[in-house]
Amino acid sequence: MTDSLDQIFVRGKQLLLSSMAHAPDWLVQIASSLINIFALLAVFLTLFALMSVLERKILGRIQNRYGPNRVGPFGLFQPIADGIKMLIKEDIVPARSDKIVHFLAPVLIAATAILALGIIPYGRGMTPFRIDGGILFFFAVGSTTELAVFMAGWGSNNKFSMLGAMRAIAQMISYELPLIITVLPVVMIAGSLAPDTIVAAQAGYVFGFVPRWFVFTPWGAAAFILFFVSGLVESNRTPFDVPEGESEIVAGHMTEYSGFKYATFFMAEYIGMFAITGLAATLFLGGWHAPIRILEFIPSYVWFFAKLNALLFVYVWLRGTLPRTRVDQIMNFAWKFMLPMAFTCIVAAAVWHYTGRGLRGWLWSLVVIAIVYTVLSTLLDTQKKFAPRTYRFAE
Amino acid sequence: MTLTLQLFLIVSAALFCIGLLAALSRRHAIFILIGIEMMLAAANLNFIAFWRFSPEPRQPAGVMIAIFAIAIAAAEAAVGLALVISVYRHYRTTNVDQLDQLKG
Amino acid sequence: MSWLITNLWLIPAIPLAISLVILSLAKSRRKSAAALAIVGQVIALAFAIFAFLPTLQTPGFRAVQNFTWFTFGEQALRIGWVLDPLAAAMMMMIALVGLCIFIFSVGYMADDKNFTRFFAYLSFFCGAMLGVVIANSLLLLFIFWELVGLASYLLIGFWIERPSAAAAAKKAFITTRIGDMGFFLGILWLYHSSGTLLFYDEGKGCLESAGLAMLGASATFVALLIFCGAAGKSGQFPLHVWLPDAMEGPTPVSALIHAATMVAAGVFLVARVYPLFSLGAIDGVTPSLTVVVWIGVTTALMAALIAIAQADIKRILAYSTVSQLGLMMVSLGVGGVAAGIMHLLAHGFFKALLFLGAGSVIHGCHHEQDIRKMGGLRRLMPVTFLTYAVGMMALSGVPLFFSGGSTKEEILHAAARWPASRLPYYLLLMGVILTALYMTRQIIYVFFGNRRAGSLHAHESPRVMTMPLIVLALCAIFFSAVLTPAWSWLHGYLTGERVHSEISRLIQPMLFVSLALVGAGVGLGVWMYRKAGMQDRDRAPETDPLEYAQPALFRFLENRMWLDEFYDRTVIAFATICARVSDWMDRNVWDGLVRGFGDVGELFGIFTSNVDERGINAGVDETTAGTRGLGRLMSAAHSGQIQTYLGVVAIGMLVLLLFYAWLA
Amino acid sequence: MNGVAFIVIAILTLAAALAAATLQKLMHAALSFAVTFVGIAAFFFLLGAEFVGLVQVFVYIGAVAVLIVFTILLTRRDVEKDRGFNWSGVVVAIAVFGGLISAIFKTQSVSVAAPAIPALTVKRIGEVLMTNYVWPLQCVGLLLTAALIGALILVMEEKG
Repeated sequence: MTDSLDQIFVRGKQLLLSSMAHAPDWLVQIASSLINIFALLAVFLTLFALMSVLERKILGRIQNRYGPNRVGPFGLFQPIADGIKMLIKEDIVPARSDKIVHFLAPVLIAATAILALGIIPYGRGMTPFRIDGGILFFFAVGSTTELAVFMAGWGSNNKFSMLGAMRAIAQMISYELPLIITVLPVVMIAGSLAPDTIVAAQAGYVFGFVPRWFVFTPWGAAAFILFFVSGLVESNRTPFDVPEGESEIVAGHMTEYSGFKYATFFMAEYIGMFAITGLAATLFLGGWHAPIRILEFIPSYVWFFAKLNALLFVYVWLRGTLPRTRVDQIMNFAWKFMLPMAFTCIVAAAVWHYTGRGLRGWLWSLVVIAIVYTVLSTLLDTQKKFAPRTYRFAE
Repeated sequence: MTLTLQLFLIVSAALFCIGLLAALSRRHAIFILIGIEMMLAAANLNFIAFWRFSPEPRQPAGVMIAIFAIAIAAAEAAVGLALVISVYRHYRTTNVDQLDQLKG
Repeated sequence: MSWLITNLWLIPAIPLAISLVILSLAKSRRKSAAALAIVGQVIALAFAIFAFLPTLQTPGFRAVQNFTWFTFGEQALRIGWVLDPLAAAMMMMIALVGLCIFIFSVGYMADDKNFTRFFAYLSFFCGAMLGVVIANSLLLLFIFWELVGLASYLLIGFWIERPSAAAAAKKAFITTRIGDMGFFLGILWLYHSSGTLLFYDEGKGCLESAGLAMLGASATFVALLIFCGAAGKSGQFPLHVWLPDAMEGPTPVSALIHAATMVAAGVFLVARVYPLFSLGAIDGVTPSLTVVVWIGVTTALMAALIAIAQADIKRILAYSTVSQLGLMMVSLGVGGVAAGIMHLLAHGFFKALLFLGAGSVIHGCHHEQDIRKMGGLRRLMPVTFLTYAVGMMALSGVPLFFSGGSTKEEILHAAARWPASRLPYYLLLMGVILTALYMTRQIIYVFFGNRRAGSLHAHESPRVMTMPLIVLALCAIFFSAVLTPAWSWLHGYLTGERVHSEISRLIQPMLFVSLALVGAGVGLGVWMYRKAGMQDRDRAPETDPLEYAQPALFRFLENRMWLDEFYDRTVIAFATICARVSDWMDRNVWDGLVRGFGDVGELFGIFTSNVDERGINAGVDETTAGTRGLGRLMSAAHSGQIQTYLGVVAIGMLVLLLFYAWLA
Repeated sequence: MNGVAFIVIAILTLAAALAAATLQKLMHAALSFAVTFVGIAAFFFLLGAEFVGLVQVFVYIGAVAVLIVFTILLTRRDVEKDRGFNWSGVVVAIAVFGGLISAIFKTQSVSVAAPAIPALTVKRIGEVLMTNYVWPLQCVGLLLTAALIGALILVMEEKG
């Protein structure tokens, strides 16, 4: 019973495919991938719609006001209204802009964001595209986002857009390193780049009750935090939303976009967010594994989306509480703290592995991380708290 | 239609020649870099193709060489673009016709 | 235990390392420097005791640890260290005496600006000496030997600003170097003939039967050459001149040199390689040993005589050292190895005691060293006086109660039993008398009589200086317990043969002999110098009674038999002349020749340059002109544009391709 | 199906490459350059070298393309359109292409179908990279470091 409930979607897909049993197999391949794609889009567009309204409601609660509550029950139909508004808005394209680039940018950014979703295992046997180097695929596609952002900035020939794009790319590149390097320890320990294997490596429990998730090891915890922060930056969320900081540069690279293109950017940002959080859950929070053995009867995908939504809630929470950081602060943080700590995580993971993955390894890796952390924080602690910002211009 | 090694070689040859074209006939320094990168990529394509079609592909030598070539190409691009920028700083141009200080 | 053997090297290593540490300290870290040095010495002492214990278990205990230093060609150069009674006893003595001296010098050097450097050198010195003691390879021993030489050089010349000190340091270094020359030759010869420099190596060592057998007749020469080194270090007759001058160094250094480290090295060396000396002995007599004996006798007597006429408190002690060393050499030469070493150990204690006492006196008298300016210190510095008296007794060999006495008896025994000749024996007896005499003289001058210019404002030394004195005095007294023939345990321990001891041997003819001799010496001294220093304090240092009686003889002795002058006239003069001559040759002959060659070359140059101008240049010009034209042509193609070059490369590739296609 | 894929990818790649080589606007050229490399990555996928393909996308789209557009941005005050075009280059390129094609057609041995091989897993690549190719790997790492530092020094403004 539970098993069937768990595998219900897989079964469904098989059912659909079996209907075209006597078709050439390349057709079957295409069909199955199409099914996957449609499933993905359906789920995540819905999630996006929900998220957009929930975020506003949560922010409202944080700021001690009601969020949107007019359209539909609890304002749940708000996203539909927004969608209609966006669709019927006029699509303004600046006269002096580079039309093609300006048009391609949102398409590319949305496409890459959705592609990144493809490799995440959403449940037992529910990985849309099984690629041997799935993680690498994720980052390869993710790195394309920078190009898209740049296109947006360049295409809409506008200084705010360009500045925003520059800022965005700068911080994306800076945080891509920690993001990727914090994944390496997991890859090292799991011995594979395939998300499924990594999730499988986190199955089971220590002492029967602590799940074998990587976040419960010192290096895993550190890597998870680093990964989470970098992910925050990658998806340009507060407190790292300088690229589209309304108060500074109108809306960054999205300044010149209106109507549905703007909506596309918006969606791309959210979907990127889902992808990052999903990967975080997969890498560190044991993917679709249940936290307690008793609760394993609950279907795996439920667990996965529970974790996903928990992380998303943290995103919103941070946005509601933290002020925006300064560009130079972000950069210094990336290069002077995040990167060394990320490398430390690798070392710590190696230590953990070679001291026998047990309690001893746990302590040793904890020691390594603690030492490096204290050293770094003492070194980086400049007494001048409010340093005047030093400006540097591109020629 | 079955894929033979020949097809890949032809494609890579075409790619190589397009790269050569870009490197030879464009004036802007960046184009030269783009062309060079293309030629390198064509070479990589050849390596991979030869590996795939080799009688015993247990030893992925071609793949290895391709990986190293990519790394080296990345380094080359970084340094090359840095050069372009610094040249631009000095001469206020990236037009390689005007950069003939090496003239004998 | 085995751990101890494998890590025996720590004993010299620790002081050496610590000396380096101290050198790296700042000048102002005086306390830490002293503390470090002393701690290092304590550790060394502890190790020495640990090393000493196992040697007690079995008679003739010996443990060696050899390893290959490096290999050249097919043969490896092996070094190592050895632990046997000789080494253990020496280590104990060196570490203990060294420790006392270190502590003493904390007080003595208290107001010296190079305090830290001093302690660095001191522990360097001790470390090097300990290395000499434990070395199991003649090469390793030589290395440490030279380190000892270096340390002595540094320490004797410690007060560089004094030219005399610098001179003394140089003298010591060069003189010992003369000896070391022979030593090194000996080493080479030994390695050549026996193929190994290890002393003990499971029967293959150069001191063991196999090695000795290989050595054969050349042993004599090897032994003599090595003895040169020993003579140089421990100031035997021809090369003793540096030792008295070494007094220029600070007193603790003198103590160290004379008691524990430097001079002991020579005697120790002879004892260590004794098998080389005694190889092929006919009832204990070999040519080399005979040489040793005669040199020793000469040294002993001569030094004792000179000591009588010296005025400098430290010089007297220095000459006494020389004579004592002579004594030891004699005893080694006549076959009383154990006796010699025992005397060396005992001497280590009481000579250190005497020197430190002298140091305390000098300190008290504000660096006055002339005994004729002192006097009446008996009451002013009681502790010093008592301890010094003990030292004097021990040195002059008062039997029964003081170490030195019984060892002297042993030596006299041995000398008396020497088959070759009995002359050395009588000479030694004389030496004993003289020793007692000059020590009495010194005591009377320094401590009795009434105060004189130097000792007006004398004061007792601080506790840190007196404590070591007391310790050493106690050693000097109680050490005699193990030296008496009654309980000749140490003898057996050193020689490794079982000894039976009965109390009856305590009283024996030799005892009375030496008693008589010492009594005679002291009595003579008291009689001669009874009036010394009785004059009132204002008068200038009065003439020495002996000088009063025998002016010529006194002059002769006072000027150290004019040996230094003799060397000046002969050796050094010769060296100077050589230098002058070669200098002259340089200036005139060689220089002239070189100039001549130069002129010839110049002429040739002029000639060739003419040829160049006329003939060759013209041709060259033509060629260059042609080249330039060609270059102009070429450089036209050199447009400096990358793309052109790139295109040319591409065309070249195309050509290659076509060539290949044409071939295929 | 493979054939179809091949044709599609080939056309895409070569078209993009031509665009990159000939387009007037630098930015468009750079972007089509990126597309070219996507196509090459697709070729690698087709040839069963997934890893290399991913690395290709990762390095070229993520790093090199961005670098190029940045350079364009930083040197923008210069001609945005690239006027001059050197036709002799075209001639040379076409000649080389002809030579290569002739060579390819001359050699019969290259007209072979692909043998069936086990998929080249990332694990395998890692093993080989860490065993047979560990020294080249180190050297490349060194090279990259040197390149990084060199590039930094090159673009660093002279102070004062």
